[in-house]
Amino acid sequence: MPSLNQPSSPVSRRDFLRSGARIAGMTGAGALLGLMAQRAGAVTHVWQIDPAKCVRCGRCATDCVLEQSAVKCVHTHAICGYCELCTGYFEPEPNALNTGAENQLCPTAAIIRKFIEDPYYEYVIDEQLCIGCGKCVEGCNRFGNGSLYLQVRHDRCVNCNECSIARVCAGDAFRRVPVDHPYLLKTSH
Amino acid sequence: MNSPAHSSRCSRRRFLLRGAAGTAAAVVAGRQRGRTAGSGDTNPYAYSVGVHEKTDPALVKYVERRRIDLPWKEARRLAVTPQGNLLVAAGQRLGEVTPDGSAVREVPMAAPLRCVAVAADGTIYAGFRAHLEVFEADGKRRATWEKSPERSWFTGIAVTDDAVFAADAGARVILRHDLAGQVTARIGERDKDRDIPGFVLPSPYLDVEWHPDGLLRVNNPGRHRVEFYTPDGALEFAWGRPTMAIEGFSGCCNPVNLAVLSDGRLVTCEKGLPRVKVYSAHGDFECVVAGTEMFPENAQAGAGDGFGDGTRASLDAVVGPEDRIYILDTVTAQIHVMERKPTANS
Amino acid sequence: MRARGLFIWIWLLLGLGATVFAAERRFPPPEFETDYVMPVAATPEPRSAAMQYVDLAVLAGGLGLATWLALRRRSRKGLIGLSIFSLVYFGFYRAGCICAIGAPQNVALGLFDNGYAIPFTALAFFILPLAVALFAGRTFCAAVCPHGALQDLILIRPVKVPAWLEAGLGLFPYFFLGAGLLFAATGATFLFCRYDPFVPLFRMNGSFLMVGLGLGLLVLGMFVGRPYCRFVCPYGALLRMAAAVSRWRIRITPNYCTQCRLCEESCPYGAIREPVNLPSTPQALAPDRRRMGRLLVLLPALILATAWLGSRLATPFSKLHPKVALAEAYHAPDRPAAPPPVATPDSLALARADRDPDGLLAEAVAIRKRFRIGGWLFGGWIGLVLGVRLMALSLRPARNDFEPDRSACLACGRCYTYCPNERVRLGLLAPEALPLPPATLAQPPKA
Amino acid sequence: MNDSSQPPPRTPAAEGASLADTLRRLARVAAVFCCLTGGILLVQHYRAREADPFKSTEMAELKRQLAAAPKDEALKQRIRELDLHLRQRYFAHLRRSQAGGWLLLIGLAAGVASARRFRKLREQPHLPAFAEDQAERHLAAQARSRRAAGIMGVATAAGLVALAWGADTSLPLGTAVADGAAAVGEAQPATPRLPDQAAFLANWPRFLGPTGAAVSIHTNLPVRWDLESGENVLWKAPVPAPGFNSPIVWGDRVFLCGGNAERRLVLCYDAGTGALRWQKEVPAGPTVTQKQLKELEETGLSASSMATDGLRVYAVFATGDLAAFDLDGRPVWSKALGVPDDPYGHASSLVTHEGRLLLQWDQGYEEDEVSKLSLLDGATGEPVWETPRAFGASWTTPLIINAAGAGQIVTLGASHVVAYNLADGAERWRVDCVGGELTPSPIFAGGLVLATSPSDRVCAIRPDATGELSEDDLVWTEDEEVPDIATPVANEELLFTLATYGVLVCVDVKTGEKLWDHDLEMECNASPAIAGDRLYVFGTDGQVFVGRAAREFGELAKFEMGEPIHASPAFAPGRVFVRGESTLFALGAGGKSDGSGGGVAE
Repeated sequence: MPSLNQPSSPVSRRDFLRSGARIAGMTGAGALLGLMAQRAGAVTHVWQIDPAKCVRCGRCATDCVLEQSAVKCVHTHAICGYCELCTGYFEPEPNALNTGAENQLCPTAAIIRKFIEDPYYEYVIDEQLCIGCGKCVEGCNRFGNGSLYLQVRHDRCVNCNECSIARVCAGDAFRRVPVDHPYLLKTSH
Repeated sequence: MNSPAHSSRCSRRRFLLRGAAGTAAAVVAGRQRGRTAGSGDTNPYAYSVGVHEKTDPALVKYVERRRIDLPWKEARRLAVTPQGNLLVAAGQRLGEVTPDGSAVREVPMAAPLRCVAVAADGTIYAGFRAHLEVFEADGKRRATWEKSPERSWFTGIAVTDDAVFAADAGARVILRHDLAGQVTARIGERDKDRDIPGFVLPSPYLDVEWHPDGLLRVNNPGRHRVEFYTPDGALEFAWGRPTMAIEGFSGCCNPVNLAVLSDGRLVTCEKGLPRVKVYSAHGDFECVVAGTEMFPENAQAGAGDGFGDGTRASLDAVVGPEDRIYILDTVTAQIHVMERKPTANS
Repeated sequence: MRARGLFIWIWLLLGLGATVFAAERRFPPPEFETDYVMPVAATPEPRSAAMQYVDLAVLAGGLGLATWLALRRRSRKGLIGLSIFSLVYFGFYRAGCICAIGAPQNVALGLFDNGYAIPFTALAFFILPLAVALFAGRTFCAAVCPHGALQDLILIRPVKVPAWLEAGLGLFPYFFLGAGLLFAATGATFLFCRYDPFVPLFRMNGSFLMVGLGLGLLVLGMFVGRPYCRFVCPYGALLRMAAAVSRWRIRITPNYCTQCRLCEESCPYGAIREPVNLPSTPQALAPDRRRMGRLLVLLPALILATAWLGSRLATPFSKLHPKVALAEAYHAPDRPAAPPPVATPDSLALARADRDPDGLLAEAVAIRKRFRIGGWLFGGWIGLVLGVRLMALSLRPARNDFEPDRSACLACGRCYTYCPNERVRLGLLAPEALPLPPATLAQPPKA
Repeated sequence: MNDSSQPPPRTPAAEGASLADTLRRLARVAAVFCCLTGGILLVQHYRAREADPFKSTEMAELKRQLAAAPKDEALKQRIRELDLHLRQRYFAHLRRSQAGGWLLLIGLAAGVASARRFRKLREQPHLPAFAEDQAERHLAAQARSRRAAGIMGVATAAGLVALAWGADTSLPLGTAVADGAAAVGEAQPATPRLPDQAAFLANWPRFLGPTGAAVSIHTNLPVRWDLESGENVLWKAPVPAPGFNSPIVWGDRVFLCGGNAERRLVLCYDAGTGALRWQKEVPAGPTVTQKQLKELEETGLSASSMATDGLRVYAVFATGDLAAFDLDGRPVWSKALGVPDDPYGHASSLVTHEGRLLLQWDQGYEEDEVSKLSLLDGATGEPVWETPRAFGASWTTPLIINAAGAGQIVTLGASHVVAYNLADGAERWRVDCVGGELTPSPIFAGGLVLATSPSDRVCAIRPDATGELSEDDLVWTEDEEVPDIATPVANEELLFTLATYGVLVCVDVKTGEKLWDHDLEMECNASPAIAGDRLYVFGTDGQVFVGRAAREFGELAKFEMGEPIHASPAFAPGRVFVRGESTLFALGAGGKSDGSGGGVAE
């Protein structure tokens, strides 16, 4: 918009400066993009708990941004002992080895106990009820084989940029894993 | 900015007033938060067996005399040589230490060693996952016994003058071998006719001990008891009950290992609540050798950080000369040397 | 931050390692006599990786549409519609993650932590709105950002924020940006995400404090236009800088300014600037020039002083890093000698620290050192921002028309209909009703 | 001033007004609805906080009751019902807050939409006023803005300054380390931990062993040894400083001290090899004169045995010089207490308790009021407390016991047995039952304090009363062949007293009944010691008697060592340490040096 009446146009001078800055900005953004593109991952990452580092501090139940934590207990049956007296299922000194509420460890009764054959019992997690508190995990890990452990369930997790549980995890057990291998499951070998 | 100064000032005042009100509301909300917060520093879901981690000092009749730091990783089991030295099954080696704790030697093995026993003549019987090997006292291999066809998982050996008893946790049986390695009897298998309920083993801890009174002692962790068998496999009697209280066996599957004192009394090792206790041969709780306080790391370790096969935190005990009890803590790889407290009325 | 580095390698190791290291299998479960079939742990899949391309496409499409609607179509209604869509998609459906406001942190962490591979979506969310702002102004803020859309839609009765207050508070986003980048680059925490007031509302969940803050901002936002965007948003600070040099811009009038001043109160965000005449004599500019000169001389000193101040912040700032916080707690003089009878999260963390206190201390020291270096940069940035803002406030702009400030304009399009020329364009007013264009303009620009 | 792509409404005014009213009403209703919903959610939030189903005290109480009455079926039923109720409430709460959130959202949307619409209807077109002097106002506005920006900058800087200088760090590092210099590994280790009770019992940390009753837990000790043939003699080491004090043992180290007028030494020997690990001189305090030193040399400068708490060793000499060293011989602190007024030279030995040092500093005569009992901080030597004692000089060692639920310090003084609180040094109880030149120390066995009145009687006192006790409160007394120098020894069952003229008497600890006596036919100053079921006795002419610590007399061995012995032995696993007049002997099975004894639990 050259002005005919004025000998020098501050507007055009400013426009020139602007263009320079814009080009500089674009160059900078381009350089950054080039630099980062080399490092950028083709896959996104999701949060997961390394069961070997989990210390069962209970913060998974209390610190998730979701009302009901995205962390749930999972059970690898292949390393379960199928104990009649399961320390992940029963209170430390159970009154009797039955499914009465007074004997159960789980605060939401999310573990289902089923008789298979003498002397073996199967334990299954009901994820609708599980709040991820890790109480059973500690019981199983302390005395048993550690077949119960906590994992982030990705059908629930909203994958925050910075996981609010990871920030306070007492065991520093959270890490980002590639989205195509989203679980750190215990296996039988 | 073009509005008259009056109106601008007026709106500014209004703005400031509203801003102040908003700030006050935020402060009140913050205060409220401050009052109700503070539950974050405890774990409302803590699993606690704390009361059982403390042992009544009056029950502890042993005192720790020495603690040996083993130079080897993955120490699993102990045995005592006729000279009174200690053999340690540690990873892929067999180590020997003096009772003072100085390492004498180590013999490399082809596979992780899971159990070891020494005969009176010094012959060493070593158990691997699915087979047994026999070594001379100097560590030279004498024989490799045939690989067991079953899904074997050897976890304990006891030796007599004419037989070798091997506890196979995988097959849930005690195999009696002659000295040439032939299986001559199967003991403890589930058998309704002989009233043998069978071993319940959620994890590979099956130990067998022999005593000159002629009975084999075998732990049955899933049933929380110790069973006594004749060498022919007849179940003579059994005792033990599940409870975290000191007189019973804690957790899902204890005791994990056994040792026998010279008069036939039994030393039992537990995991989870790591503790070592002495029972009379008939199951009367006598005293505590070492309470959970002595093994804090072991108590915390649980099933974490496995030896590659998922086992990790357990205790093993052997009885040495003068009925001294050596306790191996598999987590710290230390041997605790325990001696009876000197009291006149004991 | 965490040794999340190399997780690809960890995966490789886990994959191969299954045969190399963990050759031993675990003790097998019992053999069942009945025909019991062992269940296998279910592994619900995360949101499909392909969906991130959808996010990206929505972002790109939204940006293009918003730019078109604001600059070409000049449609406030269209922008409202797009705002609602963005609010629903990026806000309530994507629950605020992924989000351009948080993306600079990912970039900073990716730049300084070799172990962190930044997801390309985060990179795109960082770059795209910025690139658009370089050319077309803050159209991202107008209708694509869910935070902006929410606040824009909630505005009922705007109160004018005095220009001086806006100038003062408007510095905060720059400071916040500097701090957030510092904390992200050192791997301490993602400050923008942590103190994001609206994401808890999108998720309908969150800490009491943050939900309260979000609701408070919403109520405030009914009367003060976009309080978060103007006085907090760190990504807004970046966009502000980009938009300052943008190629195209929002114009109130589609044709020429009649100097009717009908639009002067129309912007709820205080972005409209009135015409300023150059003083008649060059002498009148002298005080401005002197001040400018003084500021130019003072600027390096100011930057140095604040940079030094920034470097002194390493100790308090580094405590936000979990590792340093743990080391601090471990070495605290009042650390309880014995763990409590029932383990607490803190006692468990301290027990972890106890396993390798020297390693932890070394890490904490290294992190603090990074904070010291970063603190110099952060402090210098604060001084720079302050100095440049003071200088900018000393410049005397030459403006003939009522026009929106390039940086402050959020491209919401509210001012359009106030312009009689726009009404002419829309056919609501006869062209004859307008005064002629000012004589200074030879040719009115085309719309 | 609102968003409108439409011109202001062209509808008739009345119609517009009625629509505006409706909208206003709608907005108000929505606002009230939102406030209500929000309020309910808030209340719910707090109620859920307070009545967290997983922290129900009612449930905890019921479970406690069940533990007490494990067979109570009704109780079980109540627990189950409560459990179901709590969990139902919890999940109902989850559903309610979710629904509440949506309701709030919908209400908010409706309210905002109608309020916006209402504002638009009510909007008055902006009528710009005529304004003059744009430039002037612009300049003023810019000046205000500059000020505001400046204030913002200053406020930010002030906040950052407060943050920077208000923060402190507990990381153990100097600025140099923080600046990135290496040497992180050299960070000061945390304070070393005091050894636990087991380690204390496994060692010989003071005169007469960990319990003060001269009882060792070690059993694998030799019955006899022969200095001529070297049988069961592990090593011999010369002791360059004379003294009547007895050796102490910690881990692989043996400590003793000694001295003459010229110098006083603290010596540390390797328990495995006998090598002198270190020796340190304790110089005389500034007030000690040569004349005093000469006089003290006559009676003995070093009769007090050392003590250790596992971190430091402590020694005191008759010169009144008290010194602390760490186990490697580095001086920790020292104190010059001044030469005590004591006709025979100071002889009370030191005692430690959980890192603290107990010092019985009796001297002069009753009326001098110069005696005191102090508990010192082992790390600094600063007194934790001090209690004056109205007694003259005595030569017994205090005893720390845990009885009647409290730590007590039992001492002898003049004619009394006096006990103090370990916690604060306040006197707890006393009984007038002893007398003479008090030399044998009190011991504690079978729940009884056994105090020896030299050549008079042994008194048994149950230490659970307070105040002044009478003769009637003595559980028993025994007055046959009572020693005047050697402290008796006792295990839980049997007490052995050893008279200076060599008569050994065995007494039942519970009843005081004498079980047997036996004349060993030797002169004895050293207190005997029990290890397992054996009793070790040493004579002043180097005789050794090893007998059974049993209800019947039994001799296991009797032989000569050839060097006068005045000190009580010390024990370690497999080893007996005996201090002769000028030699320290280590005696153990085999006589071969089987390695340094490392690895004792700490």
